[in-house]
Amino acid sequence: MAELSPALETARLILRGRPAELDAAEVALGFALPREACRSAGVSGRHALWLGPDEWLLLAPAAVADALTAMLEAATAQAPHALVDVSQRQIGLTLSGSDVEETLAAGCPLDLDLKAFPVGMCTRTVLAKAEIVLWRTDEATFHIEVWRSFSAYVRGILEVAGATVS
Amino acid sequence: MSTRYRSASGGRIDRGRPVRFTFDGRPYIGCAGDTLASALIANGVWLTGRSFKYHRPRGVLSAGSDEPNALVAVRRDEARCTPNLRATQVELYDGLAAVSQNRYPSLAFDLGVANNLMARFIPAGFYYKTFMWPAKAWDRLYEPAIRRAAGLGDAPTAADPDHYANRFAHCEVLVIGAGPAGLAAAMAAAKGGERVILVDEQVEVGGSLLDEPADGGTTIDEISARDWISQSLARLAAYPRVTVITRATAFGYFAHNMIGVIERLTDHLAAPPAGAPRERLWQIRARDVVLATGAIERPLVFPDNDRPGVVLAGAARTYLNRYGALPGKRVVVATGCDSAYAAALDLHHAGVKIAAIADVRRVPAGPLIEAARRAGLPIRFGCMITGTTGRLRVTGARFLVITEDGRAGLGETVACDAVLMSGGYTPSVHLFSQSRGKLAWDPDLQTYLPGVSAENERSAGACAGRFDLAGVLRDGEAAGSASIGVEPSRTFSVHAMAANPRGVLGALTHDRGPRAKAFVDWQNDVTTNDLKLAVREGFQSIEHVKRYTTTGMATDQGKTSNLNALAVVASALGRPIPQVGLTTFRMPYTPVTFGVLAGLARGDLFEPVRTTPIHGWAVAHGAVFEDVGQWKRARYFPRGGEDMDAAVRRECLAVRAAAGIFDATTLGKIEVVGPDAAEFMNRMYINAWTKLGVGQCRYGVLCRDDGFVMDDGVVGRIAADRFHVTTTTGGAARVLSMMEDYLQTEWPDLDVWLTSTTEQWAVIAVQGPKAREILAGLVDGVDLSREALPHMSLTHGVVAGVPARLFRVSFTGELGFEINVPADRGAQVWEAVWAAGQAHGLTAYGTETMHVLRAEKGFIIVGQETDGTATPDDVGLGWAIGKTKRDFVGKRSLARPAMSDPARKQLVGLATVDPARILEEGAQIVAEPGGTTPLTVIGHVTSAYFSANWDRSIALAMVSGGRARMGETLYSPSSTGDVPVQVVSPVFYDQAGEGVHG
Amino acid sequence: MQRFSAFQLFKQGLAGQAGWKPQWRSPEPKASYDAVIIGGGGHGLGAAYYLAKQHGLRNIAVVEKGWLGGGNTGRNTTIIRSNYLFGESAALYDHAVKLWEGLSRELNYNVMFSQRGVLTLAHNVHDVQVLGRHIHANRANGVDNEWLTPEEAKAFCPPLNIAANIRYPVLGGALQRRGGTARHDAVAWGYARAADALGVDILENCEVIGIRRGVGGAVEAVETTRGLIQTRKIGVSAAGHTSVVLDLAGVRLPLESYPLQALVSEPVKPVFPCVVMSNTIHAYISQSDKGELVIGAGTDIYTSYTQRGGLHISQHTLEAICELFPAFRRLKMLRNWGGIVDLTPDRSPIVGKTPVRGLYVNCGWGTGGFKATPGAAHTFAWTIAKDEPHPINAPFTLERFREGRLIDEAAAAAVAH
Amino acid sequence: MLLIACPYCGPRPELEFSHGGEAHIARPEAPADVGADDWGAYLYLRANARGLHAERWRHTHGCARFFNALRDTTTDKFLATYECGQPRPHLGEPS
Ligand SMILES: Cc1cc2nc3c(=O)[nH]c(=O)nc-3n(C[C@H](O)[C@H](O)[C@H](O)COP(=O)(O)OP(=O)(O)OC[C@H]3O[C@@H](n4cnc5c(N)ncnc54)[C@H](O)[C@@H]3O)c2cc1C
Ligand SMILES: NC(=O)c1ccc[n+]([C@@H]2O[C@H](COP(=O)([O-])OP(=O)(O)OC[C@H]3O[C@@H](n4cnc5c(N)ncnc54)[C@H](O)[C@@H]3O)[C@@H](O)[C@H]2O)c1
Ligand SMILES: Cc1cc2nc3c(=O)[nH]c(=O)nc-3n(C[C@H](O)[C@H](O)[C@H](O)COP(=O)(O)O)c2cc1C
Ligand SMILES: [Zn+2]
Repeated sequence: MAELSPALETARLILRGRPAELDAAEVALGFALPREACRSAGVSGRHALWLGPDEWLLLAPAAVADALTAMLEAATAQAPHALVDVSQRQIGLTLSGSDVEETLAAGCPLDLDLKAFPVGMCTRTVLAKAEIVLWRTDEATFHIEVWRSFSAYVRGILEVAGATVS
Repeated sequence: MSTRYRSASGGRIDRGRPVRFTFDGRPYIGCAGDTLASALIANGVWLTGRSFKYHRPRGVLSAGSDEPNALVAVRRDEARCTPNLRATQVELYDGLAAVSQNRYPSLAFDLGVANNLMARFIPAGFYYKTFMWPAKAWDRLYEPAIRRAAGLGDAPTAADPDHYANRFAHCEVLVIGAGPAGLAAAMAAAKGGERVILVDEQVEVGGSLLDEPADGGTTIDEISARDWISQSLARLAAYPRVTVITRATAFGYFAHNMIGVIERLTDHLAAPPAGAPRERLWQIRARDVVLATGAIERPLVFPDNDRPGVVLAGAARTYLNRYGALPGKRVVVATGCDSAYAAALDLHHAGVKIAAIADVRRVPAGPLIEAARRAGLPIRFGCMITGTTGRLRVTGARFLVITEDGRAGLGETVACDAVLMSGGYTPSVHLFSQSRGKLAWDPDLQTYLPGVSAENERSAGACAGRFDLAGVLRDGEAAGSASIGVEPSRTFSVHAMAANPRGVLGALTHDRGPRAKAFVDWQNDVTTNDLKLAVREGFQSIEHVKRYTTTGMATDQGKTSNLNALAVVASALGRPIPQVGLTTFRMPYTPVTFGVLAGLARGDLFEPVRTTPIHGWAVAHGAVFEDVGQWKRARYFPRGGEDMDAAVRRECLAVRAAAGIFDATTLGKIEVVGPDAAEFMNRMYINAWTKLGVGQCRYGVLCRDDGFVMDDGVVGRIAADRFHVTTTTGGAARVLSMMEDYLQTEWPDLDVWLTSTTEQWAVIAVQGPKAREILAGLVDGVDLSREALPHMSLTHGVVAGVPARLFRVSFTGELGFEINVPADRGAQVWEAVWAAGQAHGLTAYGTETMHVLRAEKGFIIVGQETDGTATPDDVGLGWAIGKTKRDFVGKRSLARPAMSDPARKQLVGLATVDPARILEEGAQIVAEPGGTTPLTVIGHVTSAYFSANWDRSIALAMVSGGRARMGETLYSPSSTGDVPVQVVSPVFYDQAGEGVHG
Repeated sequence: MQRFSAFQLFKQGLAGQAGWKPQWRSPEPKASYDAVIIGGGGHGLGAAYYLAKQHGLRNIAVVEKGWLGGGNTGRNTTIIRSNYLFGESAALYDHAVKLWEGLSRELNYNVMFSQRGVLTLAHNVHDVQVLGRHIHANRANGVDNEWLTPEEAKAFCPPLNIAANIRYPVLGGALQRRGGTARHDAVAWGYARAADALGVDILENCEVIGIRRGVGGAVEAVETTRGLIQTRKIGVSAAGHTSVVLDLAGVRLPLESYPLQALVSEPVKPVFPCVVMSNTIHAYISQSDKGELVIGAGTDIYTSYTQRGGLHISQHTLEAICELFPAFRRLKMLRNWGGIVDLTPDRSPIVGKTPVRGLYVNCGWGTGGFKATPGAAHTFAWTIAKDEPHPINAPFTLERFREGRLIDEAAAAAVAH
Repeated sequence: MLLIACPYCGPRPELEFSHGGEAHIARPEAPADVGADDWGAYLYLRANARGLHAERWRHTHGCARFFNALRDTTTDKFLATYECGQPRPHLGEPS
């Protein structure tokens, strides 16, 4: 049965802007923002998740939140963009185990097969009646981001789903 | 109990494992592997139910999901009682308790049978013609009586304790039906290495091959049909990406190749594991679909064809070969097609006496008929079955030989204890048709077949009109191969006896007079006479005939009957069948449990329960909550047995006298960021934003482009290019979506981006004259003074050790602050403020007090004062409009003449002449007392409370031309008479607005 | 017209029910009619009946592209009530309820109008306020509507779950006792038979494919799949297809056509004595005389003419049904279907004249026009006959959208805080 | 449940989308100059096409973008999806 656990405390920033004007942000981040739809990129605990053609979710260790924000704001001062701290807006959950796909499939209508949803893929989607961000971090592990007031619901769904798999 | 009708050997039941069960309380014994129907037949029980209308005794007709008659309720316990189950699909388990339905007092002696005696006076649609007088008698007399007589089983009365599962699935190829066609298709598709799902509604795969006798002649690739099934399963199991699901009915074919499948998980178990889901809904999205759903045997339509013991020939063969159950000891076979001979032969070999084979065809020929002749079976050609004898079970069959020139010859009755009948097979095109594929009439086969596809789908085997086994397998191989884009490669060598697939349609000729009842739709008691009556009464469309007679509308949806009904109607109309048309196939293929469609959504998971970081504190402090959208909001905090009025009164006084603390977290928040942020705000909101300085706030109003108020909220300017926008709790998603809409599609050139921050911040409102004092000790580096942080301003700072956006705003008319802190620190800051406030009389208040306090100030609530037809001016917000702005969303609409009609409803205050009298929200307002209905209504009360601070009742109202009526006395009609009210300013408290500046 | 009665039924019973005549003729279209009604649903057939009966127009035709009642009349959940918020609406729907009360006898056709009461549930404070406003407004308009506490609601509808700890507890409900249901098919057939008896030609399988306009733009004729028909007056009651039909005359309407689904359970013995609706958690349910639970689902989110929708829409409704009536969880869905409903921006109908002379429209009934059938048809016939609005349908003009005088029944129930 | 090809994310289930009504109804540049009839038409009149229909969707629970689609309302089949701002493609209709 798939295991559900809270993810580590994380800093979260939403970075928005025209892709062509965000080179400076990449320098500050230390890696290129994923420009391909529904893909993630990252180095050393920092990740950028493509959420839309002008929207990335940046994840970083909680401790570096302020520094990262300052660095990004400084680097992008000249480029029109929006950087908004959403560290507390949502929480992270990790779901892992041999039947993660089936467990999620109780409420998520996406094709979660490894071929259709490879490691590194990320996207906003729905889990039953809640919106989530789903990010596959390895074959048998998904990282889930969910707005905090929906987290009890998402946990509830995943628990029931886990109990009804196979 | 002996099982007298069990064959000596054979079948796929486990004869070594007896299973005890009861039917209507009587104990019986069956075998593991039996269905309830096969076990009852093996016990010689044929009477299983009563029909819907005439309460005629009925027995098992079929062996599958097409069963119209044998509906039973299965009862596990008080709460687990399921009505209307088909006995042919109920798997036997130890202790199974089944009961019959729609009879009183007992199945064998049913008073409802009176309807049968009345039958000639209550034909199809009789109720449209009578019960009209006297006027009130319909509701009181006739309808209750009709309702009591109608219906089938009893609905459960206790809540269902079982759980249901859901699974979204995806595959490249979905094969529906695991008969020879489906198995062949799945094996072919599996070769592609992609995901293949094979589903079948039966307990095991094999489809019609399961009906072959174990030692019968049919072989595929030189092995018996049964071995071939096992071999095929083993082959499929070797592919890791192939999934085979049995007890799984594809019930619906939805747009874009999504198929709904119900998998039955525990109903067949004597002791289901605790907590195991009862059924699972699969929603399968397939690139390609292969339909291999087979064909359904058609009954013959002749008088008294509904007597228990009259059974479909193919079903009889199934009962014998698959379940070792004998339909009788001396049987008559009535047929219009070859396949019934197979049943006759198998039964004959099992030692059953074949009393007669009556074939309506004049000169049929073929290997099966030849074999029957060789076996010495008594065959009569050109011989109609015209009736049956017996009461609760057949005792004989009547025949009529039709002479060469078509005249009725001699009649005769043959004794028997079962009648096997077959009119041929109707391909199962249900799912194909649901997919919106176009059916085509096949004049050869006399049936509808899949024509033009609408989805990426292929039909194979009997459902496509292919009935010879070799052809069926070839069809499956071809469909499976095509689904993965390859040429078919596998060939099959088949030894089977060929059968002419043609059958007969419609009513057989008979000599029984006009009143004889030849049933077409068994369950709904529709006879040929009913269908003809409908035609006689002018119902020419088959859709009308269906609705007038209810043919095809029962729980089997006409699986066995629709084509016969069509033929009867066509012949009555004198038109060819394809010109009469078809009724629409709709989901579900077989009835689907409500619970499994509801799935996981029950109890707390019915819908998300959204709570704020302060929820736990509120619970601990006895809050009473209200639902606002999905949120739980504290409504009031009763103390020591207070009711809501008392609590609210206390909370209201406390806020104005000292201070109150309120959880405003649920308000929507949007961060509007970018160089064009102010321009964007200018275009969206009615207000002007350019001049709003950084650190300042403004009350914003948002209209739709039709000029009506949609939402409101305080907006703070955090930086030149950054606004902190708040919305109503319920409007958060709507507002963001509307903003995104304009931004993305109308003004994509603007450099501004929107991010929801509703849940980033916990919002703690501290309101009241003592608010500053309470916070003073908690802030770090923030000057809370009136000068440094005036009303409608904001600052950043640290509150209770937590970085905060601190707003100086008020929805109460008092000195007020709204502390925004990161959500996970919300509870901590709340506690700190709470603790600091205790010395100052700080009181927690909820939404109800918030509503009263704002009403005292005349502040509107969108959705309470407004209802989607109010302009800003209507609700007294005309001042907020940026007069010099060239445009904003809604501006043009506000210029329409009707928007400035002086008769528009406007927001006013109402003061009841009796200060103790509280108006009712929603109460109407009239200008003159004592009117009679319909009254000339000029307005309505939007909010009404007792104001503790003013010690009288207050109300807000929308009144036609209200602002010009100040001082007038109006009336609010109520159950106790017209309540006089005076029109006053909507601002009841602190009209000068001093309080907020405190 | 061959009278229907118990006695006739008995007499025919003795004669093998052989003497019944067609309930309406199937005439060939004439070259010209004084008025042509497009759409053989309840509204169109009703308008033809009242034109003939009350306005003396006998040379009229109803043209129907398929079979009578095959549109929304034949696929609705048959809820009838008149407790609408705005005075204009209440007047219109209550006019209908009053006609319903005598309709079976008026038509000599049992339409099985059954006043079993319609209970609308409140699940939150806002609902309570909104229903409160409805009750007051209805009473002022002389329309019955009363508040029931949860316990009273339970007594009225025993299967209802009024536990306080469910996700959306029942806080009470507004009951209109005069509300109820009627047999949908019988309404179409009854009007057809009665209209036919007055000489109205009912032309089935006759699709309008063109509208011809002559001097001054006035209508001159309709082109149909069964030939050209001259006429000076055309009344359109084509529900979901109204914008398609009016397009033929060059008239655009504020309408969008959405799929709306409904479903029935297998028939069971009587368990549900009334009609229950819940807007908040989206469910409405009653039990038909045959025993099925008749359940209305929601509209799909996109416009469509396919008469079907997504499974998730029905699921959503069944979730709510199972929460409100947990004993029904084991019952089974027997059939699910869809209709095409024509929604206006304010969810109120459009009944009256169009910019084209001689062209009248009765549409925009959306998800709730069955209940209005007799009232709408009756006032529409008046408008067609006199070329002027009936006082009751006068507010429901097309112009109201241009002017912004919406009768916004939908927004009146908007939720916000 | 429809399967809708978001121009950014590819084919995705309908549950992730919201419908945005008819496409290519541009808000007038200067509403104040628009006459009453035209403004009324802009607000309320819709083609409600039976057949090919250009409409807006938003991939709300995905990339959150609005985009346009060409769909046949008699079959619910999509002929094309395309980004906002692009002209309506001419597919399946006489040119
Ligand atoms: C699932 C569902 C549930 C509903 N539930 C309720 C409810 O509980 N209560 C309620 O009051 N209302 C309900 N409604 C709404 C109600 O059904 C309709 O408002 C009402 O039936 C409309 O009647 P009508 O006669 O105007 O339209 P219809 O019955 O649809 O008749 C219009 C007719 O016009 C014909 N037509 C169209 N185009 C042409 C053409 N070109 N030429 C010739 N003929 C044409 C159509 O074939 C159709 O028969 C529901 C609707 C649906 C779909
Ligand atoms: N007149 C005749 O001679 C005659 C008539 C009928 C069948 N047959 C024989 O039947 C065979 C036809 O094979 P076939 O594979 O086409 O059909 P089949 O009947 O063998 O298999 C169809 C399978 O589909 C399943 N099914 C049907 N609807 C379903 C649904 N909605 N969901 C899930 N499962 C569903 C059934 O349970 C069955 O197992 C041939 O061997 C042919 O000889 C012959
Ligand atoms: C109130 C009502 C009750 C119905 N009851 C049944 C029923 O008992 N059995 C059935 O098969 N269909 C029933 N139907 C559905 C019709 O069979 C049919 O689906 C509906 O009229 C739409 O037509 P269509 O499915 O042919 O498009 C009912 C429909 C309505 C409106
Ligand atoms: Zn997308």
